[in-house]
Amino acid sequence: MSVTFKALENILERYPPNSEHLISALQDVQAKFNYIPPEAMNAVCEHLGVPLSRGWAVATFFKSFRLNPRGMHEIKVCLGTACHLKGGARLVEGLERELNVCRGHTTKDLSFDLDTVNCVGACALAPVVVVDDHYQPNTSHRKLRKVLKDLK
Amino acid sequence: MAQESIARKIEEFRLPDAAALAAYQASILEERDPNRTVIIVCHGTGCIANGSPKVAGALRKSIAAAGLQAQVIPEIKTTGCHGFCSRGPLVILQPSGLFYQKVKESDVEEIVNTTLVEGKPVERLLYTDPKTGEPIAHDHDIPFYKYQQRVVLRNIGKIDPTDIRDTIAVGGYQALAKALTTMTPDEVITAVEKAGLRGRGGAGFLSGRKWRFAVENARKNPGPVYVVGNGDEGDPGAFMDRTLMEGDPHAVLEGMTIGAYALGAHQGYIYVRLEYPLAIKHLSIAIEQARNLGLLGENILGTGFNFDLQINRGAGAFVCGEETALIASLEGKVGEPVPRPPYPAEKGLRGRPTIINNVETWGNVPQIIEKGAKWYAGIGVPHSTGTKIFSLVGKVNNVGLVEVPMGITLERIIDEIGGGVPGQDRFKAVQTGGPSGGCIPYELKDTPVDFDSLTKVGAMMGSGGMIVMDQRDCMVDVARYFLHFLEEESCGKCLPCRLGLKAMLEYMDRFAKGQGSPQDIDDLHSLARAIMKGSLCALGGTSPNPVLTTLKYFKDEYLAHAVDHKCPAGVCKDLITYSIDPELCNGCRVCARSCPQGCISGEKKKPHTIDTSACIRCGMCMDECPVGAVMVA
Amino acid sequence: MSAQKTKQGKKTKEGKKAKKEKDDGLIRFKINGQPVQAREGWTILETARQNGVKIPTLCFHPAVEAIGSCRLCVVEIQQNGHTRVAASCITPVQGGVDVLTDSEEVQNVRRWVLEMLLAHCPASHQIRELAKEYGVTSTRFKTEHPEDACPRCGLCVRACDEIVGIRAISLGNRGVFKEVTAPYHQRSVDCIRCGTCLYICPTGAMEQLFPQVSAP
Amino acid sequence: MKPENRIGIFLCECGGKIGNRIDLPQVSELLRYEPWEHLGVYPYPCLAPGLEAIKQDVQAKGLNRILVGGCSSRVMKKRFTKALAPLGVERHQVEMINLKDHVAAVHEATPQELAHKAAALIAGGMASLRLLEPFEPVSLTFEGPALIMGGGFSGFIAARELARHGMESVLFSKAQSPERVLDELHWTFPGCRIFCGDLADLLREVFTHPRVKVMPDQPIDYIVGGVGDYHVGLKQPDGSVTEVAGAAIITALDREYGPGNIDYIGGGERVCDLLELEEKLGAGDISPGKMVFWVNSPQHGQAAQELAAMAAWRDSLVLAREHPQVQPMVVYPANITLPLSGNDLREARTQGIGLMSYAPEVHPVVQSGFLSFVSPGDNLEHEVEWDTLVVPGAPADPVEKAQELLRWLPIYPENGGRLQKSHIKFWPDQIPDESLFFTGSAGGVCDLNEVIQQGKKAARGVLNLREKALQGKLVSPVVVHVDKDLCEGCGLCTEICPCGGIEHVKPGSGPIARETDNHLCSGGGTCAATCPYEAIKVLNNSTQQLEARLKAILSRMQENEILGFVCGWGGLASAEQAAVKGLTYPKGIYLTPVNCLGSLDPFILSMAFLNGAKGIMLAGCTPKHSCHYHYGVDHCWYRVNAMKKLLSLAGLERRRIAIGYVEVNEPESFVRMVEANMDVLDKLPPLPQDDQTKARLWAIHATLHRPRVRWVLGTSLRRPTEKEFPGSQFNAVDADETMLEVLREEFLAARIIKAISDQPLNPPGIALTMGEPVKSITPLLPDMAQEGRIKLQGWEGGYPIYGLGKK
Repeated sequence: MSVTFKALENILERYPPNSEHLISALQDVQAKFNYIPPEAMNAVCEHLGVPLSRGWAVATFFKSFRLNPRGMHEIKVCLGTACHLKGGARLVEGLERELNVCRGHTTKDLSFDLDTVNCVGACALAPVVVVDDHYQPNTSHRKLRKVLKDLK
Repeated sequence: MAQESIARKIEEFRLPDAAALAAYQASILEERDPNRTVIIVCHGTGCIANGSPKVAGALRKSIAAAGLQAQVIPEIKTTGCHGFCSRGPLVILQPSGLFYQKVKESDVEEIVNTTLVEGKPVERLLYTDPKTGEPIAHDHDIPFYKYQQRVVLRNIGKIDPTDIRDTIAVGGYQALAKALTTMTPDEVITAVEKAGLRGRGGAGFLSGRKWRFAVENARKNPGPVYVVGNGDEGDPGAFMDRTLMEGDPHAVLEGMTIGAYALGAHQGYIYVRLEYPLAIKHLSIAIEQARNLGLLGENILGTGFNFDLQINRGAGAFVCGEETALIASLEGKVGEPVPRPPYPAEKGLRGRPTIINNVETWGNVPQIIEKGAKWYAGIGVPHSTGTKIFSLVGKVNNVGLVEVPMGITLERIIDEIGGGVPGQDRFKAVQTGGPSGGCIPYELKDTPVDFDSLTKVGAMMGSGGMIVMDQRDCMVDVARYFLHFLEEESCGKCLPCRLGLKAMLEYMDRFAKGQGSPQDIDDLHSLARAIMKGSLCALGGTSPNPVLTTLKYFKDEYLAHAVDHKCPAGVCKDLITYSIDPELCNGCRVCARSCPQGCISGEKKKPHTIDTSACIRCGMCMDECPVGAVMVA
Repeated sequence: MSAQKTKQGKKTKEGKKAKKEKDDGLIRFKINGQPVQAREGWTILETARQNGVKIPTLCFHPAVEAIGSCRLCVVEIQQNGHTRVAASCITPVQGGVDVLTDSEEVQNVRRWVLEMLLAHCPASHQIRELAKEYGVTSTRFKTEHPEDACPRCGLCVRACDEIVGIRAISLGNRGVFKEVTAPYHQRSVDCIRCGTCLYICPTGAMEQLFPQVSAP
Repeated sequence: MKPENRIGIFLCECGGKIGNRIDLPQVSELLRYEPWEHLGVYPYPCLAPGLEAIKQDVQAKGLNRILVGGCSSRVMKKRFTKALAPLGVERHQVEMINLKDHVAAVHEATPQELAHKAAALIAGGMASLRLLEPFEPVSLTFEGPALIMGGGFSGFIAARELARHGMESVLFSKAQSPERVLDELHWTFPGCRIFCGDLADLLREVFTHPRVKVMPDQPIDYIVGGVGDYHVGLKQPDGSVTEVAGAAIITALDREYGPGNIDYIGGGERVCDLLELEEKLGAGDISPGKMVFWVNSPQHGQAAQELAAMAAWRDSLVLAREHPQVQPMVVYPANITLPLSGNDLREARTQGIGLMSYAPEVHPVVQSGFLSFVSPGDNLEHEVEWDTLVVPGAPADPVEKAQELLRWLPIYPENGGRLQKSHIKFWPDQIPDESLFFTGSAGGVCDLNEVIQQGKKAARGVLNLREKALQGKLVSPVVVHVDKDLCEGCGLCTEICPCGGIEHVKPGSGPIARETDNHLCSGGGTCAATCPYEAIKVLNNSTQQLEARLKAILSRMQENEILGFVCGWGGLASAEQAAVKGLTYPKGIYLTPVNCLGSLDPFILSMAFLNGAKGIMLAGCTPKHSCHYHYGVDHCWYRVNAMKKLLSLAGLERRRIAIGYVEVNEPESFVRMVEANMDVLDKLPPLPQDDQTKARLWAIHATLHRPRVRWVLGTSLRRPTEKEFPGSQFNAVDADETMLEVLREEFLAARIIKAISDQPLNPPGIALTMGEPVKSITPLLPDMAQEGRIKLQGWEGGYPIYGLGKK
């Protein structure tokens, strides 16, 4: 559910009002609400004494931050070199068609997030797809379809 | 940053001095029976993904069930990555060193009964040498391990990273004790200088010189000094930092603490990629445990030296591997680099002298202190001393992590350790140094792997990614891939990088489409030079490398694309066609079902055909075909 | 008048200092072969302009801190043998070096940057003028946004921060997607509509952007 | 004692941008006889080498007035002040004349011609600099509690934050216990029952905290004093007034919700609005079955609808938890966004809460037991079944408490009933500190959580003031100064001051001289220009300085050239933008930037004509929308209007003065404005220089110095929100005629005085010099004599002789 002042206070209390903590604080917010709601962004900036424009710049600069509500399940396709050579790119394209959503976005029914990641450092398992923090080693379209079905 | 206390096995006492540390180590070794079997189950990311936790669980169960006599009940240890990821999950029995690979839950019963009860190896789980076809029982005989020299990785795979007692048992923090009690800060720096340690992060700058510089600056204008461990391993296809932080976090902590002592720093930061949750977890645990033992924090080992560490999670920006950008993000700013000079060693975090070293570099420091600069300088070759960890990935049999002395040739790494290229007699090219590194062709297989030689051939050491490519890999596509990667990761501050990468990509796209002309190749050269010279930071300055090296060694492939409109490797979509080999096709219809265009037709049990006019070359059919009947030309 | 008193005090002190500098404070080097003198803390660009040497700039404005992002002001610095290319707006002067403002290397960078700008900021006549001045009249690259005039140099953002102190706008996103916006692409209510960003924008892009970032 | 003037002039070539267009050596030549200590031309004064040179000159020649002839002061001044600060040069001691954008870039003329204009503008700048007055900033004390008024919820959180940081506060609240507060919460924040647990903790902390004093809310009799020292008078039930003192005031005002619009639905018991539902929830009597929340009423705006949808969603959660026998479903318009994430949907699923969006283009239809709406997904009409139908409440105007407070605090209702404090669109360095604290949903529809953040922010602001005070750093520059001897305490300034810079006085305390609160003052200058007794002065931006500047400029202007005033926002910005865009306009207009057109004293205009200006053009921000000083430009409009009337009374053309409006990013409009105005004036002859005209212009000038006239001007503010006109007038024409009457009379009087200023005369003589029939002046003379403006100096041939008293 959207931001509650209590949840926010719990996060903000961890940080002294110092702009250095902007990124960490936003990461905590994201961990809590699984995206960064505008109210939370305002509160964090306010608390740390940084202008909203900077909070926004940081949140859009770094890939890991999400400013829109996240879906129920998160799919991360690794596009590291090893995975690229072993067809990671084709996997993403496949998923884009499957879920009919562009990488970096959430399906309309908020059920899946489709993301790409530069390298999860599991090159031996290439191509890798991480679904809700579970690594799918040496995966393929067929395997993925099954995984998604199980989640639905 | 916020840290809920997740430490386990916290000791309830502090170590008052160095002597106490030695005593503590002795006591730990004391209570351990050297002959007792220890079953090591690799818990590196690779093995975990392949189900090693299940294996460990099953082991515990069936051992309990087997009802062995107390003295032979083995201890089960979950450790960091053994490096041999392609063979995971790995199970190793110590002290014998019996090495089981690709162990499944179902194999556990047999291991317990055959090996533990009867004391015989399970043949089918042993590693078989692809050359001789002989099974090899013990890890140290397996070529993949035999030719490695593990200095930084020495403990990984032997210790439980979440239990500091393991670390101390194998001599952890002895170097710290030695430095704090018997050496002056200056002596420590001198040692690092004498060892000739060079930064493992990429540029390969001499660490000792950097430290000296920082100390001088701090003397000139007194105030705090900071040390930073750079674990923002952004290079795709590289995971040695991750393995180090996950498998032996204390090595990093110890190295940084020694460095802090040498530099007179009291606060340090470890900047870890967000994509490495396990590394973050293990480091947090390690820090907690070290603090509790008085190996970190106030008055370390009773020497009055204070130093504490904090973990910062990266937020997803490759450019933050660049030290000035990393500092910016530590300060909660957008991770944009600022021009150097002034170097961080002069004006870094909060405008104070700051030493940023890659975590692998820090990992080397304790060894240098413990075994001495002379010993360290003896490893490797002059000007590139010590060992380097490489993540050997791509088209190679033994994918995994290897630590080798500097100066070893490419060929030895790939053929002897890596076991060669699957299905082909030789590799086509090796890409080293991450996205801004270069591609080295087979012809240069004898290039010794050290900082200067790699730079000479146009590549670079980088952080140690080593991607092997074979004939099915298109060099134009590879270069394009890296450019695309860099374009996405460019911070966009300076124009040559922000627009230049896009511009280079435009050229590459033309080639990939079979358009473009030889003239374009020359223009690309000049543009690349402009970007190299004009860019603000190293990311931009080195970004043309993949293009330049491929242009240098594989110009014919470029011409094949541009002039003959062919992609020899059969990768570039617009220049290939898929077809089905009627000989091989068994008409299982998998491809037809998978085809998003529905352009594959054919009756059941009869060879299928692809309507190339409708084909979008998504490659689904090829990936899905169970019999490999889909061909690309 | 308290100001007056303190000034008297300062005057003599500073006066002495100034004298001392006259004797030894000068840094001597060459720009395009012409010997020039500068003082500690000056940049190459400032010294060049002081001596009437022309160096093109885009992201530079004296009112805000230089960040050296447009790279149009690059110069080649030769020092005992080896040379490097650096942005003159952020490079402090250095004794004994030879600075070339129009060498082969410099022109190469400048031309390419201008050519790429032509493709990405086609709507800016200021940029077209500048490019023409350096012999770049056409571009080999795709133009995706014909109405775009913004080189993302961030002058407006720095002005809103350093001069005005409101920080209503910022450079959002990164890399090729970098953009000048107010948070959440909404028109900022913090904006005081002082027009500083309009005034300082080197390409006229702010004219289009202003209505998008500022709420009346 | 005033430091002697030592002016240094630094002319900028701007690498040719100025140097090639204006003949700078000639400018120096033209300024030869002006009293400067230093004058030099520099390639780039703003770059390190230039600044260094300036510093050396300042030190070598002890300069204490710096005039830079370069580019925009808005953008570049900081650069110079920052560099010169170490030498003890203050901000106001640096003046910039924008040669680049007001001369070099915008005119097609020879460098020599432009040199004349440049010299004139610089001479003006020098004249103004010469009248600088040094002043010492006043440091404020900041003791006593913060007064939290208005009863908005943000007040509680503000009080808590203050208390936690060791600062006392007095909180005025209707409800005297946490329970009562929560009971009434849904009237201002529907759908927040779900937070009651947390809120109760919060409120308990506030009500029991030793540093928070909760007082019953009473009608406000007065609020006087200023930042650091406020006094609030509260009407007690027994009629007496008790006073509470505090260092700061936090105004927490929330918008209330009225009963939703359900009449057109009918349905009796089964249909209710959110407020009723929440009361039922409180009472616990919820009828089982399908409960449909229908987010309707688009007329309240998207924000209100989003809030209602959130409320519905939250109440559904409460229902799902506490009343499982109810199946809630929220039906909301598709054009609003619900900030729900995947987790929320998961929860909704598990709790059995329905979420449906309807296409807003087709208004849903209620049937008995069903609600039919068009789904944006398939454009098909769907039906949902309901046993209870819930619609949102209707946002009402801010609580009546607001009206009380607005009278005393610089908070203004915008169109749409939204309240807003002043100080919204200023440069941060125009105001010493943020010291106006206004929070709550009355400032704009928003969620409870947001209001809570506002409360925290306000508290942080107050704490910041206290912190500064403790370090002795809470100082306000003396911006506005009221001359106690001249002030008659009429209070007009307080009335019209937009930013609270001039303090209120207690009701019934009679005409006492006003105090200024320079911490709130934004230096708009409207007050000074309005004061009937000319008792107010804006330091270092005084009308006297402006007068001197204009005289200097006018003396160097040719007879066919005109004066232009641009306000520091829309006018100046668009004028300078014209230069940036490379537009050009005739060089005959001499622009003088002023903070706000509202700061232009009426007699500045007359003075200009008196000194030979052919015409005047004023460019300011668009009224209503964008005047940064609320009504500054409206004040100016009235002065221009008066000037026109007087001109025609004097037999001169009204169109010699014109006002126009332009936005910050409309350079083209500005240029059009100038060109049009120049065309008009080109058709007019220069002002006649005969004595008759001179005398009349003098009279106009004198008229505008008359308190009576200035009072009428001051009160005749054309306020967009006001239906009424000054005095007992009931229409515009009436009002205008009264003003005309006053002007005619005073103008005549002024001319009489002028006529006898040289030697005493009898009525026919006076009439003769004035060129008026005797009977037109005779009624006036006795009254003027009575007032003592003229003296009866004896009789001659049956005629009274009037003079100015000197024999």
